[in-house]
Amino acid sequence: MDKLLEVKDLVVEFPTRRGVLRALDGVSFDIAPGEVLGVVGESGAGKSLTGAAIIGLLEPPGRIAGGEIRLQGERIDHLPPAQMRRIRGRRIGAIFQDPLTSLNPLYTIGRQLTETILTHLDVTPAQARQRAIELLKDTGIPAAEERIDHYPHQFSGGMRQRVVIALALAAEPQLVVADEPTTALDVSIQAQIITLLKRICRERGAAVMLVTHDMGVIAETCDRVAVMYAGRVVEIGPVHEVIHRPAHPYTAGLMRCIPDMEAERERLHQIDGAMPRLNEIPRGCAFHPRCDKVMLRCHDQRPNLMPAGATHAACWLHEAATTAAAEIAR
Amino acid sequence: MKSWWMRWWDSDIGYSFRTSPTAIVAALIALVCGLSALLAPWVAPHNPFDLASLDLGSARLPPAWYPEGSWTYPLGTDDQGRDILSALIYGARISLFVGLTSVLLSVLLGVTLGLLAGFLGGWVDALLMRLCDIMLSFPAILIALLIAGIGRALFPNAHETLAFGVLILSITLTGWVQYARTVRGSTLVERQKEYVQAARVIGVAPLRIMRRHVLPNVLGPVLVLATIQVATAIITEATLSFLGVGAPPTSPSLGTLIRVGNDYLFSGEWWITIFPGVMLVIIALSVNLLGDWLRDALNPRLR
Amino acid sequence: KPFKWASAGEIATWDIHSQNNALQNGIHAAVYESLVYYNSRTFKVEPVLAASWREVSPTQLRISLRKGVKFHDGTPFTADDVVFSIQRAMAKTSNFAIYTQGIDRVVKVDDHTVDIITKGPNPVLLNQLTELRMMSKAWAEKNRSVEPRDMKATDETFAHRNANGTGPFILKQWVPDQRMVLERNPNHWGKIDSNVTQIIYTPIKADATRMAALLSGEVDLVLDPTPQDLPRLRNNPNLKVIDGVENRTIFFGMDQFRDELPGSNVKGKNPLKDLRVRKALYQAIDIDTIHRVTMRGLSQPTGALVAPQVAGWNESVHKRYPYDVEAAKRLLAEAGYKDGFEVDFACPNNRYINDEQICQAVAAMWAKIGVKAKLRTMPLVTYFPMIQRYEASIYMLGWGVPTFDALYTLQSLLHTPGPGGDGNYNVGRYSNPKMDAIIDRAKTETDPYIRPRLLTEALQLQNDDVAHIPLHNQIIPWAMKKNIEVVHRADNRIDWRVLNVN
Amino acid sequence: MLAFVVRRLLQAALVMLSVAFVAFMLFQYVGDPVLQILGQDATPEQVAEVRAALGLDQHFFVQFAVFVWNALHGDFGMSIHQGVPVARLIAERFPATLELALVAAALALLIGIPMGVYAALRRGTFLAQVFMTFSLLGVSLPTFLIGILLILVFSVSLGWLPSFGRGEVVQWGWWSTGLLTAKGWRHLILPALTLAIFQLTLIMRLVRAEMLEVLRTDYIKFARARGLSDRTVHFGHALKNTLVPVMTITGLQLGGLIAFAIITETVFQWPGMGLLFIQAVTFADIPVMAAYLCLIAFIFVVINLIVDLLYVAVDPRLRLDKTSGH
Amino acid sequence: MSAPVAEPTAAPVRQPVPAHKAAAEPTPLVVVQDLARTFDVSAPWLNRVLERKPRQWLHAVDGVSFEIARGQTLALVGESGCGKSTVARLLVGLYTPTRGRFVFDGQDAHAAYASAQGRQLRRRIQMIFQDPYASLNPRWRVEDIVAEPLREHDLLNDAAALRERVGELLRSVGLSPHDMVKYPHQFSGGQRQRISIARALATRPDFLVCDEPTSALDVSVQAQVLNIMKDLQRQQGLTYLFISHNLAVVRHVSDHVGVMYLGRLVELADKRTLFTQPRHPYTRMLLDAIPKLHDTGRARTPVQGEVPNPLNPPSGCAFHPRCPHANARCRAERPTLQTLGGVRVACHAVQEGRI
Ligand code: HEM
Ligand SMILES: Nc1ncnc2c1ncn2[C@@H]1O[C@H](COP(=O)(O)OP(=O)(O)OP(=O)(O)O)[C@@H](O)[C@H]1O
Ligand SMILES: Nc1ncnc2c1ncn2[C@@H]1O[C@H](COP(=O)(O)OP(=O)(O)OP(=O)(O)O)[C@@H](O)[C@H]1O
Ligand SMILES: [Mg+2]
Ligand SMILES: [Mg+2]
Repeated sequence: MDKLLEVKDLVVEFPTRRGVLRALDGVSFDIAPGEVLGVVGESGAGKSLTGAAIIGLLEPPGRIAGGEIRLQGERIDHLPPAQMRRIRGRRIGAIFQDPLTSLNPLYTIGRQLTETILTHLDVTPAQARQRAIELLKDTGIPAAEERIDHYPHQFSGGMRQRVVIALALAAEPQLVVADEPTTALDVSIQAQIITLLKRICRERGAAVMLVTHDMGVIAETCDRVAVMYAGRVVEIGPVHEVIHRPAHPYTAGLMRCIPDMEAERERLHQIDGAMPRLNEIPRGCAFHPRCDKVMLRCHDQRPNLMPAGATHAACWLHEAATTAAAEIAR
Repeated sequence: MKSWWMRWWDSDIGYSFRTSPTAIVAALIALVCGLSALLAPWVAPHNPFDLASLDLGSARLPPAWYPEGSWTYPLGTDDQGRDILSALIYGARISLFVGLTSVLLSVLLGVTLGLLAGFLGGWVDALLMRLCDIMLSFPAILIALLIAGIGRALFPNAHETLAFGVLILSITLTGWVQYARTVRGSTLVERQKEYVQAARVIGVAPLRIMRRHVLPNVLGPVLVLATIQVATAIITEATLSFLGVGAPPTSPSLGTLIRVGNDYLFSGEWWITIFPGVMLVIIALSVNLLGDWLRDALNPRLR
Repeated sequence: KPFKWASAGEIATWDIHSQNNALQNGIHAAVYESLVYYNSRTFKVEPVLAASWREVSPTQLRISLRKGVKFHDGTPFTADDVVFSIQRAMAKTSNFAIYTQGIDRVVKVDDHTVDIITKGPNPVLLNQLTELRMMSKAWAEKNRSVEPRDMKATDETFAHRNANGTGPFILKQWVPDQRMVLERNPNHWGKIDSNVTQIIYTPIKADATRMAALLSGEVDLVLDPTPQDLPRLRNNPNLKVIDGVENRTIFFGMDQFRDELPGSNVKGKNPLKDLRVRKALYQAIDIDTIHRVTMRGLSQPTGALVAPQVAGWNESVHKRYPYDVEAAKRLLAEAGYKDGFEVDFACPNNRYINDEQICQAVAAMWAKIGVKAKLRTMPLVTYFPMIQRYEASIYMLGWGVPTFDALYTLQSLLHTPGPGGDGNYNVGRYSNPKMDAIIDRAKTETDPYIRPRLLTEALQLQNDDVAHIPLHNQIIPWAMKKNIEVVHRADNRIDWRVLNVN
Repeated sequence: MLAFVVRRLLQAALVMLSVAFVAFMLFQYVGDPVLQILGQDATPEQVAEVRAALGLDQHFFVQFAVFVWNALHGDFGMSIHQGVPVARLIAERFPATLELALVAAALALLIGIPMGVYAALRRGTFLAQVFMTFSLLGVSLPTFLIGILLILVFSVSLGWLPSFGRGEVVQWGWWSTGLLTAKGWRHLILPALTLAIFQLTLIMRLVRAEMLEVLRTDYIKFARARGLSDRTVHFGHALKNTLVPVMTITGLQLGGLIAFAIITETVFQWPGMGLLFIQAVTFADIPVMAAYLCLIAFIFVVINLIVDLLYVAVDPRLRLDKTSGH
Repeated sequence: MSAPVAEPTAAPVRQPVPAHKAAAEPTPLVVVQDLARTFDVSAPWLNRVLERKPRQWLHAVDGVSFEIARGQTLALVGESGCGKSTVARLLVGLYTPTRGRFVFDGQDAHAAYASAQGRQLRRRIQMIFQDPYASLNPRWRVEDIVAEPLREHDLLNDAAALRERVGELLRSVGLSPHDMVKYPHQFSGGQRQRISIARALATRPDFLVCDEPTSALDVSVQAQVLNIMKDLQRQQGLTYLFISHNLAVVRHVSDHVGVMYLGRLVELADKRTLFTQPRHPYTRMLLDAIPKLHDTGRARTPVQGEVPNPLNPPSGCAFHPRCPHANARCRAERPTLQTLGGVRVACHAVQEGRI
């Protein structure tokens, strides 16, 4: 399987008054063409930062301090701004969380669409407009010819989010980074959006990195899932495996936290404690203070991703398997 | 015990202060100006307001480093034989008093009215904003003349005691409008926020919500405006003094010194012009830089 | 050649009988002429539109008019125009009452002769006539400008913006606050010793800008340079400064009426009513230092209330009481104010040369004898109404004498306030029956021998009483380019007939 | 839209009425016009007569009512000092002031906005700091000092530009313009610059502050994510979104420029309304002052109206017609 | 689980139970009768006159009735903009109702809010706001935020006692008393939400209105918050009105569920019935739209059609344009809420037995 996107040992840092904050600490994963990778994890784990780093839009003073990002084998993490701009929008599209604020309120959606198309594709303005209308139709906006000249505030939230998707897809990117595209929407609109996103990926063969809190969405949409905790990927693997046979204790905890539609419990399972603040991440495994399977070595040795059943997990519980596998390989 | 000072020093604002050289330098300058103005009788080499000590014969002496200059008058003397350095210190004292008091008063007035307008809305808002429109149409000078006129009608024999009152009042009356407008704008935004509604649900009385919740959150721009106003107020004070409603010319304020110095631009006696101007620019600059810094420091998104 | 000049003021109107303002009158004189005018060099009255005059009786003056004079629009100048113009100046809405005071009527004798009938003997009639300029009757009637101003009118008079005189220059353009262009009148009746073809006047209000305009060569002459810039101007090789004594005397007045001064710490009595106190204040003023430092030499210290050009002046009234701090202190102590007192002190700050600075300096000098003068200064707009409400205890005033006769000063400043202009600027309300008697006599005394003695006597009485404290006569500097040739006149106006640009 | 305009005009009338009222009260204290007309030696009888002729002997409210009534007919009376209809005086002076104010505002905008954008985009760089600090000089130096220093440098020392007046003007109906001649422009530069410096500071700082806010919004981030060029993002998207507050302040300031250009006009002998007003104050010319203040109030109201209409042009969210959507 | 008042009859809705009967037949703590709130969204007067536009009213909440027994939780669900938050705000007195009443513990709440007893009532009714960022004053310390209601209601004035009580409150929501001196921005989203819960609990209220308290939180933090809320309910007998989009959460916390559509309740049932046997077509669609964790990759059926414009609601049943079962009656006649087999539902089709 060819890799569309490869992220290896990505480190993102924020220099602040009390020293350098390491917000991402060696994040590695990859996405194949046409694949949907879900990213989940606790708030502040670094999901959005990963997405921002990939499209090269880290906000200063944040900076990539190590590792590499490759798009179709080509390194894009330290490209000069002009070249990066040609990748953004053209080869990597992005969708942000809030449809209400992602569109410039002062311009018609048509203008925002054609502007994007004209930036990246070699077409005439008339063709761009035509394409914009088609995109809107594709994303299921009724009466696209008419609505293209409307302003964002004249659309409902769900429609706006569809416009944002149309914008992200305008230049047919190979990869779409979708950062919580449905969090602000209610279930019925959420369902529409997810359906749309999936359909478009299927039809166009684009890969998607989908960040969300909603496990239900992950479950129905993704091929693989990456679980992040305190700036690291702690588990990554096929969606079914991760949900039903989580290998990392954090993932397991997370899955149990989900209120279940079928079973009823008096009390939800919860992971006690809170994720450490970035400036006080403990030595060893960052999760060890909250982990119910904590071992001695977890206190001062930091595990890397290692194969754990059908997934990979960063947990010493699976070391035995790793060594075993390594031995077999040898 | 950890004093508030230590807490401040350790807080984010304190930190941003410590790491901003401009803020430190500006604060130092402001401190020096403020202290020397406050302690003028002990700091200044002469008392320029003591008329009996003035000697017209030694008027317009150049600064000490000129051959004709003398170290008795380090920065030279003005047209009345006043020591410029002392005049600057004493003048700054008046100007800072008038400037700061009137800015303070207009902030008080403007913020109060702005809060009321924004928070109560409706006809209170409409009325206050129209009042602002009306005030905007009047130059401070006219307001000052009006107040001076009324003051004279009410207290026919109280020139001197009235002077500062009239000055401060008229600068205040023309100054409050911008605070009112700015605060009203922010208040309109702020009162929609959930924390204000949360306070209402708790049962906090509206006036208290305004004071304790809304007010601290709209003060940022007010601060910046106020720092700029200090310089403007000093200049306005000079203009008003010229119109005879301000401080007497025998005890010149910084603004008056600048205005008088204006006459000596071409005459070669540059020190009479330049030093007061430089003094004002230094004061204004330091106060403004502090204001700038404070605005950035108070904005959590810029931290 | 064009001549460009500037000063701070702007004229209000081109209507020559509307408002009495020195600058305006001086400018009007280029376009409109009067029957007689002062000679700029000798300052004697000389004929202009009048060819000659003769006193028919003490109350009747017969004037024969110059023949062959034409207005700018071509109409000839006749006795009708004289009658019309003087009557116009006597109108209620005219501000020229002081120049028509005493005139009863004007009678046309023939086309080129008029009689001026006065209410009584009028010793200053000719002086008055210098400021009454002649306007064409036909033109005024045609253009509905018969009255200098109509209070009920809803539009300006034609004469406000247009001019039609007999003078050496013609009004070409006047944009208020911007520029005024006068052009040489090719058909002027007389011979004029001037090579100026065009006069361009710009009012420049800001002192520094006016100086800058001169320094940068944008104007040829500035009528009112700031005194502190004069040394610099004098050193400039392209510029020169000429000056002359103006017949305006600056003095301090004192409230001698109230029984207690407002704002003073002396209760129950008015120290200024005491001659010794007034004299102490006088002697505490170091006028020479003021002359040297504050005025930079541009003043003529005097003990008299009028300038040397004025009838009634002589050396003895000119002599000041000496500057003597010790004597002043002694006088104060004698009067019972050993430790001095507090007193209100008001000055204008934009009326006289260095007015505010003089007052500050004097306040400092008085402080040395213990008198704490609480100085307040204000612009003339508020200053004059204020002192006229008798609100000031000590005030500064300057009094010029357009008639060159001391009566003008005496009546306004020293007579007990009363009707008919008596004491109208005696705002300290000094009152001395003896003084009143002398002044009343001088009003009608025409005897060339007695009259000056009366005037001098009154001036001497003022000095003895220290009714006012004279300071100095102003010396007026004009700054101009080296190539300008003008005659400096004591009334601070340019004589257009003798102006040359080389 | 019509209703909006009508409402604003009604408010305008109210504001102007109040201004006129306050102005009238004020004039009781400025000086006595009768003395100005009659000179200082007038007899009490003369004074009384003129007072009556001018209607000054009537009750304050009667005078005010008469003034308002006449003003409604476009008649602001005659200048006491000059004997000219006030409306004409103001019409003569208005073009000069308006041109000065507009050029100053244009300068302030054309220089201030780019500087503000730069200071925001390159926050913390040396040049941005220099902009921020030097702009403060513009606030702390009194206007007259700035004006005179400019004259000193450009007129006296360098001799490049004239120091006073308006130069050549071209009459165009009742409008006189200095913008059509080179000379007119040369005369305009220094006063416009003097007037602009303060505004420039204000606009620059305001644009910077707003830009910093806008640059953090999602739609800017999203615009970048779409790969738009920096220029499009900064000037097309970000700057336009800063315009609403900038317009408010600029509008108010323009009103201020027109109203209170007094000092600049005095320094440069610019024959505008400021000079007229100063003169009116000097001569206690009540009708001129009253008309002037009403005009200023009117200008403020009109500018506010225009600004509000511009808001709508810039920001579609403010358009009143809610045709579609929810 | 049996709720004493969970089987409502039509009677108490129409006629409130008089207070004196309460002893015999326990009255629900919260009784909401025909509550409605209309917003005037018309253009200003002059515009209407000049442009001949009519007045426009937005019926944000249009006659909602329900009751909640002491110690129970009623959840409200429904599309964005259907009026859930408006109901919440009506209950806590941020809005006054245009119609109907809210009887709290036998007392007319809105009459009380307006009177002097309002303070007492405010002490007993508190609200948790949706946005943990926005509902805390950014310039106040946590200590002051949590103490504010205590000070305001003069419950405690002594500084030491206040501190003690605030610490206790923070502990009760799983925060450390040491956090008192921090500012809101120094906390995580979940922690902030706990602060606002602590504030809401400070006055020991009887009734808590929670407007989407967990929608900004990730699952693990959400679990923590929900657990705290449940614990508190158990310990203190709190009554909740719980608003959420997340049906899984609703199912976890609630005893009864009301489904709202365009300002009206379309179905009100106890939780189990509603989730197993949804009656109203909108409820069914809503449940179908929930993403299921366990069948990965399965496509959901989103609710069809567009959200109607509340300014111009459809005639008859507001849901009819999107309803597969709509007929002529649905288009013409607005269905009322009627009790059918223990479930209250407003649908002609259900009432007629068509579905
Ligand atoms: C003396 C005249 C004034 C000066 C020197 C001045 C200066 C400033 C400055 C420096 C800022 C902040 C921009 C920045 O920090 O980058 C500002 C903001 C502002 N000013 Fe003024 N201003 C003046 C008059 C006014 C007036 C008359 C009004 C309104 C009536 C006004 C309303 C505002 C508003 C609304 C803001 C925005 C506040 C914000 O960004 O939070 N200002 N002004
Ligand atoms: N400008 C910044 N300065 C310092 N730290 C930052 C900055 N921006 C982000 N961080 C930190 O980086 C970490 C990762 O943030 P990120 O936004 O990627 O979280 P997330 O996983 O997307 O969380 P959420 O689910 O809440 O969106 C957080 O702990 C945050 O505090
Ligand atoms: N103050 C108000 N003025 C005018 N209309 C309002 C006001 N508050 C709410 N509305 C309208 O009332 C309707 C209901 O709003 P409400 O906030 O109660 O919805 P909601 O169900 O809470 O939605 P969400 O799930 O998005 O929070 C919406 O159409 C809204 O636009
Ligand atoms: Mg995120
Ligand atoms: Mg809501």
